[in-house]
Amino acid sequence: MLSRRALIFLGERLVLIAFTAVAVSSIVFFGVHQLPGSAFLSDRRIDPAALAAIMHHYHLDLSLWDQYKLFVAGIVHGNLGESLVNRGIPITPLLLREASVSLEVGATALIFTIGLGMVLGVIAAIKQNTWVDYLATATSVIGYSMPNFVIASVLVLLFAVYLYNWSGGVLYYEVGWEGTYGTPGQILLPAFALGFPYASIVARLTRASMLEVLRQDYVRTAKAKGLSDRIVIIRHALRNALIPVVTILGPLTIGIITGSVVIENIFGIPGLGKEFVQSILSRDYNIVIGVFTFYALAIGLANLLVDLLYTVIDPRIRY
Amino acid sequence: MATAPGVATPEEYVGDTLAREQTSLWADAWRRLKRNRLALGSAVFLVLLLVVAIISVFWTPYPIWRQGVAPTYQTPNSDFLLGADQAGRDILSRLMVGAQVSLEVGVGTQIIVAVVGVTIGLIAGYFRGWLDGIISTLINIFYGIPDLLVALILVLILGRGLDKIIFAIAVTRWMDMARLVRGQTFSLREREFVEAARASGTRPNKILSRHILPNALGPIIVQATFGIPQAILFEAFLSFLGLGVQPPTPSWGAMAADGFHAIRIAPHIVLVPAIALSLTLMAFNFLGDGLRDALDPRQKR
Amino acid sequence: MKRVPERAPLLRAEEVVKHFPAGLGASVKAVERVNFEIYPGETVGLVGESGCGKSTLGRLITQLLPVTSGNIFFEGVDLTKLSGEKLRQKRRELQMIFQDPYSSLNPRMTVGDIIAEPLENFGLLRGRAKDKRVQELLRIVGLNPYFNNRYPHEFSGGQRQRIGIARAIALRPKLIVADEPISALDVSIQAQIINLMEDLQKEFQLTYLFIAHDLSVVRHISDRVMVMYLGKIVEVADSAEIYRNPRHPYTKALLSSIPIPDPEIQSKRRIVHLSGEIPSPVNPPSGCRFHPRCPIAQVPTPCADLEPPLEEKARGHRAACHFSEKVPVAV
Amino acid sequence: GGGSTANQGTQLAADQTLRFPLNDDIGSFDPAFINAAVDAAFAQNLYDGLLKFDDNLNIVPDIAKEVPTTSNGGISSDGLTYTFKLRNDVKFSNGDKVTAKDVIYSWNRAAKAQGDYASDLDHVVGYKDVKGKKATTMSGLTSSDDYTLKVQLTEAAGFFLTEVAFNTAVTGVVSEKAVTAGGEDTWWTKPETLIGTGPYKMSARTPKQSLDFVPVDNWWGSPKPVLKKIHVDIIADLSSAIAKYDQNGFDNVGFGDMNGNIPPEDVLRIKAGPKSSELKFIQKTRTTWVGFNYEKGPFAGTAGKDLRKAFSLAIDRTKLVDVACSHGVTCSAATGGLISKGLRGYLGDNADPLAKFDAATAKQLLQSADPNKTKIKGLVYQYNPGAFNKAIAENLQSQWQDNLGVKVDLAATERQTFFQRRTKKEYTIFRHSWQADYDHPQDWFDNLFITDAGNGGTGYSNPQLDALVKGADAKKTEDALADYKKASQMMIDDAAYAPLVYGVGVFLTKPYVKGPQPNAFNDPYWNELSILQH
Amino acid sequence: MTAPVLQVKDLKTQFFTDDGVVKAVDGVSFDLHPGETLGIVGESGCGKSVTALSILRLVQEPGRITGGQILFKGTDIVTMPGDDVRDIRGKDIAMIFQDPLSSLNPVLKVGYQIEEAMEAHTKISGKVALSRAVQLLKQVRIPAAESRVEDYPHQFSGGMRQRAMIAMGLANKPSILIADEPTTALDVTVQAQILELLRDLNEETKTAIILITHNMGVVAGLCKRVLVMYAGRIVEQGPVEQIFKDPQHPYTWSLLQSIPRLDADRKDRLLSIEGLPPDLIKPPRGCRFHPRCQFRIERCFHDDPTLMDVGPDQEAACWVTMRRALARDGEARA
Ligand SMILES: Nc1ncnc2c1ncn2[C@@H]1O[C@H](COP(=O)(O)OP(=O)(O)OP(=O)(O)O)[C@@H](O)[C@H]1O
Ligand SMILES: Nc1ncnc2c1ncn2[C@@H]1O[C@H](COP(=O)(O)OP(=O)(O)OP(=O)(O)O)[C@@H](O)[C@H]1O
Ligand SMILES: [Mg+2]
Ligand SMILES: [Mg+2]
Repeated sequence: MLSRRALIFLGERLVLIAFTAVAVSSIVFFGVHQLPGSAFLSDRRIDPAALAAIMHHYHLDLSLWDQYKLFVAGIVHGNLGESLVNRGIPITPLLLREASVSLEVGATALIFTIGLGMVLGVIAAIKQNTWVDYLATATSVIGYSMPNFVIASVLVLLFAVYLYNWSGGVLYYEVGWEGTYGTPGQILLPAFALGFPYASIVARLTRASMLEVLRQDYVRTAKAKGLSDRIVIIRHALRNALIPVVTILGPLTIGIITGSVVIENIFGIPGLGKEFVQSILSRDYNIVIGVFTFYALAIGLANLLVDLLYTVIDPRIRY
Repeated sequence: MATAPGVATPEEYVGDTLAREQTSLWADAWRRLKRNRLALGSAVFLVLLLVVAIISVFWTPYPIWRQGVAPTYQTPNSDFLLGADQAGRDILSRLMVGAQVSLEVGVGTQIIVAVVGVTIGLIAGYFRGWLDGIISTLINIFYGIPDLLVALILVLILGRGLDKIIFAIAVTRWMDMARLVRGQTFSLREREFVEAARASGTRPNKILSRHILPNALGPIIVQATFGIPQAILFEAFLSFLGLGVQPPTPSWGAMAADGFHAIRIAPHIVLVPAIALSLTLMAFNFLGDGLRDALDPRQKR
Repeated sequence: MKRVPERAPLLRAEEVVKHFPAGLGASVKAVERVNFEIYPGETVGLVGESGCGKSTLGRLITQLLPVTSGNIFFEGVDLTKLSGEKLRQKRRELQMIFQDPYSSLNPRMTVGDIIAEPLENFGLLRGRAKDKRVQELLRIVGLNPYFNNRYPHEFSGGQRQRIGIARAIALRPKLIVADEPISALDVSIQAQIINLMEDLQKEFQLTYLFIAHDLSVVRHISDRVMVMYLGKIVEVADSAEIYRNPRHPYTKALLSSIPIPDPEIQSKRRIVHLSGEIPSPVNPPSGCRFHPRCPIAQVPTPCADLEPPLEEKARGHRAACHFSEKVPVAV
Repeated sequence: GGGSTANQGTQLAADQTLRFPLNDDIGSFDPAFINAAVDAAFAQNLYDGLLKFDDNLNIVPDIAKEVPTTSNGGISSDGLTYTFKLRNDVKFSNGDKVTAKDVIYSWNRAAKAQGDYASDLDHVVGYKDVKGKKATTMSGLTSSDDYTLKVQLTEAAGFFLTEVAFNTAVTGVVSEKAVTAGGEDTWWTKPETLIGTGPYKMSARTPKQSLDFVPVDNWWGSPKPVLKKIHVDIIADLSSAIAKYDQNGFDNVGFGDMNGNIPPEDVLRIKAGPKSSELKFIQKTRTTWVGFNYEKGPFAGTAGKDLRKAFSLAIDRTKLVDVACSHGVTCSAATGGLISKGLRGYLGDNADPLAKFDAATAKQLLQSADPNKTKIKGLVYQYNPGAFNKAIAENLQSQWQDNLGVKVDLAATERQTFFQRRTKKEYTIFRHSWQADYDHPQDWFDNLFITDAGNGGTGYSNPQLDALVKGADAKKTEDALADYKKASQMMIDDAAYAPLVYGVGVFLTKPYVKGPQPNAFNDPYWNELSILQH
Repeated sequence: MTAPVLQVKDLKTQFFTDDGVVKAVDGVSFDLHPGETLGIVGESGCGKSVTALSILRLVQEPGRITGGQILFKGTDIVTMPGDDVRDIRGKDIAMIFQDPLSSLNPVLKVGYQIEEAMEAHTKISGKVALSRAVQLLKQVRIPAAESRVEDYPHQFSGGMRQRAMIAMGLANKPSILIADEPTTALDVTVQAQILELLRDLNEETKTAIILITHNMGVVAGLCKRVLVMYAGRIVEQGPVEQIFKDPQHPYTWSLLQSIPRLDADRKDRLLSIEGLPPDLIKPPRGCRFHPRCQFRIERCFHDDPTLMDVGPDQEAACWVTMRRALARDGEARA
């Protein structure tokens, strides 16, 4: 099905994504080394010789430029080095696992975001200026006006505490994660907290885009053909309304990534977001750089996906 | 020939009958905005918030730093309208000063963003070519990284303080404005009135300042209005992660974060700043919506 | 009817080419090796189908776009060699009227400021003198002079077009390029603008390049008509002559397609059918660019591989066709 | 020790799994590198040394047959030679027998590795050469046979046995075979090569997510392990972990050095609720105080003494613990000197005059030392973030303003930066704290108070104190205590610090967990715990 | 004469905007007979499109039909239930619009959009629908129709898109085809082809056509009868020959005089209609054209004329009429 041209396009894009990931991680590499403090400081005695030995072990005694060369050499082999704080842990498998966890939650959030957002948006657009519209619009403004930590804490309060007390411990949301991937039930709440603000943004965008499309001439044409309203909306309006919505998938991914930093901490999810905060606070440079590399990859892939989706939705776009 | 009142007649000049009554576009926008109750209500709320923030510079019911003015975790009562926090400080006082912080962050960031974004956007959009190439690449790179996390690293590098937070947020938020202005400039540049100005020998700086900027101002204002809640949200996020302004200066995010663990025994400590934050963000968003509808009559219904 | 004066041309275009990049190394060949002159005081009409390069040519002449190659001499000075301040100074003599009366006026400026801008750019008048001049210009184009502090959106399309004209004549230019100045206007308003332009021409000895896709309007206002097809000028002639005696099959087809508001005539007319659609300017056909649609073309030779030169077929009548004598006469 | 509540019955539960959370992964299980209490909490179940502390912090034999004393001939009369007799039934978890050679290997390896605690061995003859890379083995370590180990010291050290007993770092015995097989740096990360002599071994590890331990079959020591599995989840936010505990997802919160991290709000909540009996408060060996820059600034040297004192007297520690420690539950006012309550060297309750609250005197002292308040203008109290540190900082600020009329700004600087800057003595007034490694005053004085102590950060220097401590260090512990107390008194006289609080550890334990309570230093050994039916 | 297939009686359509009520169509009446070609001309904004949209009840918010009747084969579309209107749309009355690019859905294949028009009204298999679509495309003279059904609108040229729109309109063999400025966006050469196509289709299928345009020439070429609209009203109507030869309303007359003609000799000056088209929120009192009329008399200022017979089958709404006005001018000149 893929034409040669499409394959070339895909290849080029993948190379570009890899390049961006290296570029971003390079910037972060030099950035984090500017951070004051180091991973090896604590309120314990700091023997200069011992410190030097550790620094040497992690090549931190080399010039930044030499370290960078080592880093790039490692990264092309997919090796992101070793944790500075939790000694002996190779970073790549660690982050791969954590990325898969974040992806699990993030993807659930994304599905949820897009699903709920579109439904709300479409309903609001169709029922424009009715109470349904106002309700949906109000929900969405509230949604993106609430910081996700607020949403998350309220959810925890409701489902882990009040529900537990109310049902006498029968029904409740189990805080903390079982194993690597959690149970579907455990994913749902964080995914909701993560996705809700963005679902609101999607809803608002869908509504606007839907209203715009409903004004278009071809919708009028479809009506003039005698098609029913349902078919006009589903077949003619929705798909066109989707085009601008797809655009924000890129920013959405970034939003969900940053959101996960808070959400994963609150819900105790062993993903990249939690890792990011911990590692940056403990100056675990290698992990910080690694996390950013993963993020750059994720964002690049999301943008690629958006572009591919475009071609599916909009036949005018060809690469 | 008698002319009936209210009836148009041809006169000496074709231009005697105007197509519309005299209004400047701004007055027109204001008229539309006034009809939007939600936006107007939000504007009133924000003005009140500003007043509260200004008052808080000079007076608060209790000093924001003083602990033990009330029992710890005091729930709201007549002496402490919004209760007291985990250190027995008056939440209302802290909330007032928090408004100040939020507004400073929101507006301060947007001022930097506007100056930087507009300049860059105008340059890229008007001169195009390699300059635009570089700027666009830069914008795309910034779009490819998680902004908040970069802001977080920046705050860590720069150290705490309101100014540094404002700077860090601005550094990661200028692209929206730059991209908007670039796009506006791009399309305005193609508009015939700009061509007409060029054709009549107008110099580039004047084209930018007289023709392009004033026409892009509407979207710029809207963008800035939407940028403010974003910046406030960023600050709340940083504060929540413990990287906000220095205590005891309260920011709403920090207040929520401090009280976070108390949510099960004294939810008001989290909920009060969270609600204040949400309301403010909501007001800015509603106002932004209103401004956009008012400044872009195409969306008018 | 005005005769073409035997004087030095005001403007001469020599081998003017404009290509726009179209990605992947391709380019839109919008204007391809075009030659023509415009003499002082005349009105030259430029017609052709949408996308044939009329506007591009107009913008090249006013130097709003740089040429890809070729020269444009204005009063003997090669505009394509000028840049910066020198070019800016030349703009005093070269003005433009635009198609869209809505987008050609800055909505954030008052009408007075819009008209005064060209004057300010060259530091010609200041203060009250400037205001007086602006009011005078408004009066000249038939608008109430006291509306100078109104905003464009308060005016109707026709009125706005008058404002555009006032701006164009503010500097007393020698040549005005009018790019479809009436096609966006209501039918009932079009005549107003045409009449105004004719009046102004007489009063200020203006020279017009009048771009339109409506041959009947062009014929009405122009002394000479140039017909463009896919980036090339295919025929140039006196406006009465071109109607009476078209020497290019494209011109002929164009003429026959224009509906005449008379049911009796219209029902008897025979339309010259052009097969197919206008080809893409990215890959124009070889030889004569018109040959794939031409009813009299001889393919492959000469039409498909030999580009016909634009040559004199009769006195003052040039056409680019291998078989111009075969083009049927009259409508 | 002994089980806390046995009303649930005394039958053992079928599922002998102990589950508790950590808020971050462990740093290392390599005794040569272990430097954190959390790591030690696990290592004590994985490794043994020659000696160990029992539940009441007494030094008892572990691999050694007995604790060496002068009377049993284990310690030479000059205090320079220690002889340890080893048990001959000790086995590694892979079944290999443990001999004196393994001990020597482990100690030498630790000295060579130069981890944070390597200096515990610095009195052993030859240590300096190993440290200076001139030798790879310490000449002071010898074995006459497989079960006798002789240690030569360079000078007498009364705290040496304490250091030996502190076996989770440095002196823990590791298997050379396993280290070689698993790699010097990585052997301990994999269950196959993490070989020790302790009752438990690691069965699974997912970095930064979970740790699992199972008992060693036919373990040589006693009591024999009952718990069949220890499962540890890493949950960054302890509040979430406590919620999970409430939902019976954990049996304990507090083990693994988490006892200082439990949010006071949760403590208050549980304390007021029906499960208050599940809360245990254990006095911990952590002291927090305000440090002053002794080298420059308004508090420097003898000239700054009054000012230092003023700042200390202006603190009402009852109020402090009220706000910062959930009404004094999670910490207590430090009124007996810097060496924490419960440790040797503690001066006794209310024995520290610096801990008095006396706003009037404080104001007076300030008035005489700095009448125009010019010296203390723009004072910034530095601390590293964290709920506890922040609460203390904000309270100090409030109190200094109210009681002293001095406006002190606060500056939180991230942990890593904070230590760096503090060590460079960049701060004027700052948070300082110390958690004892082992129960000996030497740990405090040598690390913190003598001139140029590695972790002082203040620049405090008192030659008399230095001399006194040096002498005391060489003495036997019982004999040295008086000297250390005298040294403490010197610091009080110098008003070298403003004492704040002693840490209290908070443990949440389900009633069905049977076994001894944690002590000031350690969690109970896992092999002493069991799960009752519930 | 056969019974009219469509009768519009005193149609009023208004837009309730923030600025006021736009009386876009204000009392329009006309009949359409089977197979007839009716032209509606008038300048921009005079209510042509709204009239057309009203017939199919496609006027969008904030617009509403506020009065009158639209009788299709005797039943009133204005009061019909929504589902019945939907049955009529595209089946009995089809409509094509000005901009063929924006009127076709960019994300659906052209063929599919034509099939859809059929499937909305008849139950047919996809295969049959497809072959019908190909056939229709052939009927509107699209070359290689078999392969072009698979194309998307953007792959068509402007003229082909409009042909596709016409094919879609013809899909259910409607009795009326409303074409709202079908050629305005096209080049003259293409316009000529489309007009010819419409003429042929009218002869072949006997579909009645309402052609809306502002180009007098276009009407002249295609229509038998013409309505001239001004400011929401019909100001003149009659057979095409009659109106063009002998227009009675000054507006019609001026319009014809103000456009340059290819066939006539070049004049020095065109006749121009001064002033602006009126604002439909507050139209002038009296005759709506009087502010711009050069023949107005006192009565025009306050009396609103209705359509009156001014010739055989010709009606005009004017107190003066050109016959009298020109005579008067002749007198004055003499
Ligand atoms: N800035 C540009 N970049 C790329 N292509 C352009 C640009 N401007 C014009 N073109 C292309 O050049 C060709 C000629 O365009 P031009 O606008 O000159 O046509 P025109 O004859 O004025 O058409 P119209 O009657 O529609 O105004 C077209 O194919 C157009 O797409
Ligand atoms: N959605 C709308 N809201 C408000 N007014 C409208 C709307 N649609 C049309 N109108 C008004 O109705 C009047 C008639 O419009 P209509 O579209 O019928 O004109 P037209 O004769 O078709 O003009 P054109 O030649 O420009 O297509 C205009 O004055 C217009 O302003
Ligand atoms: Mg053009
Ligand atoms: Mg219309």
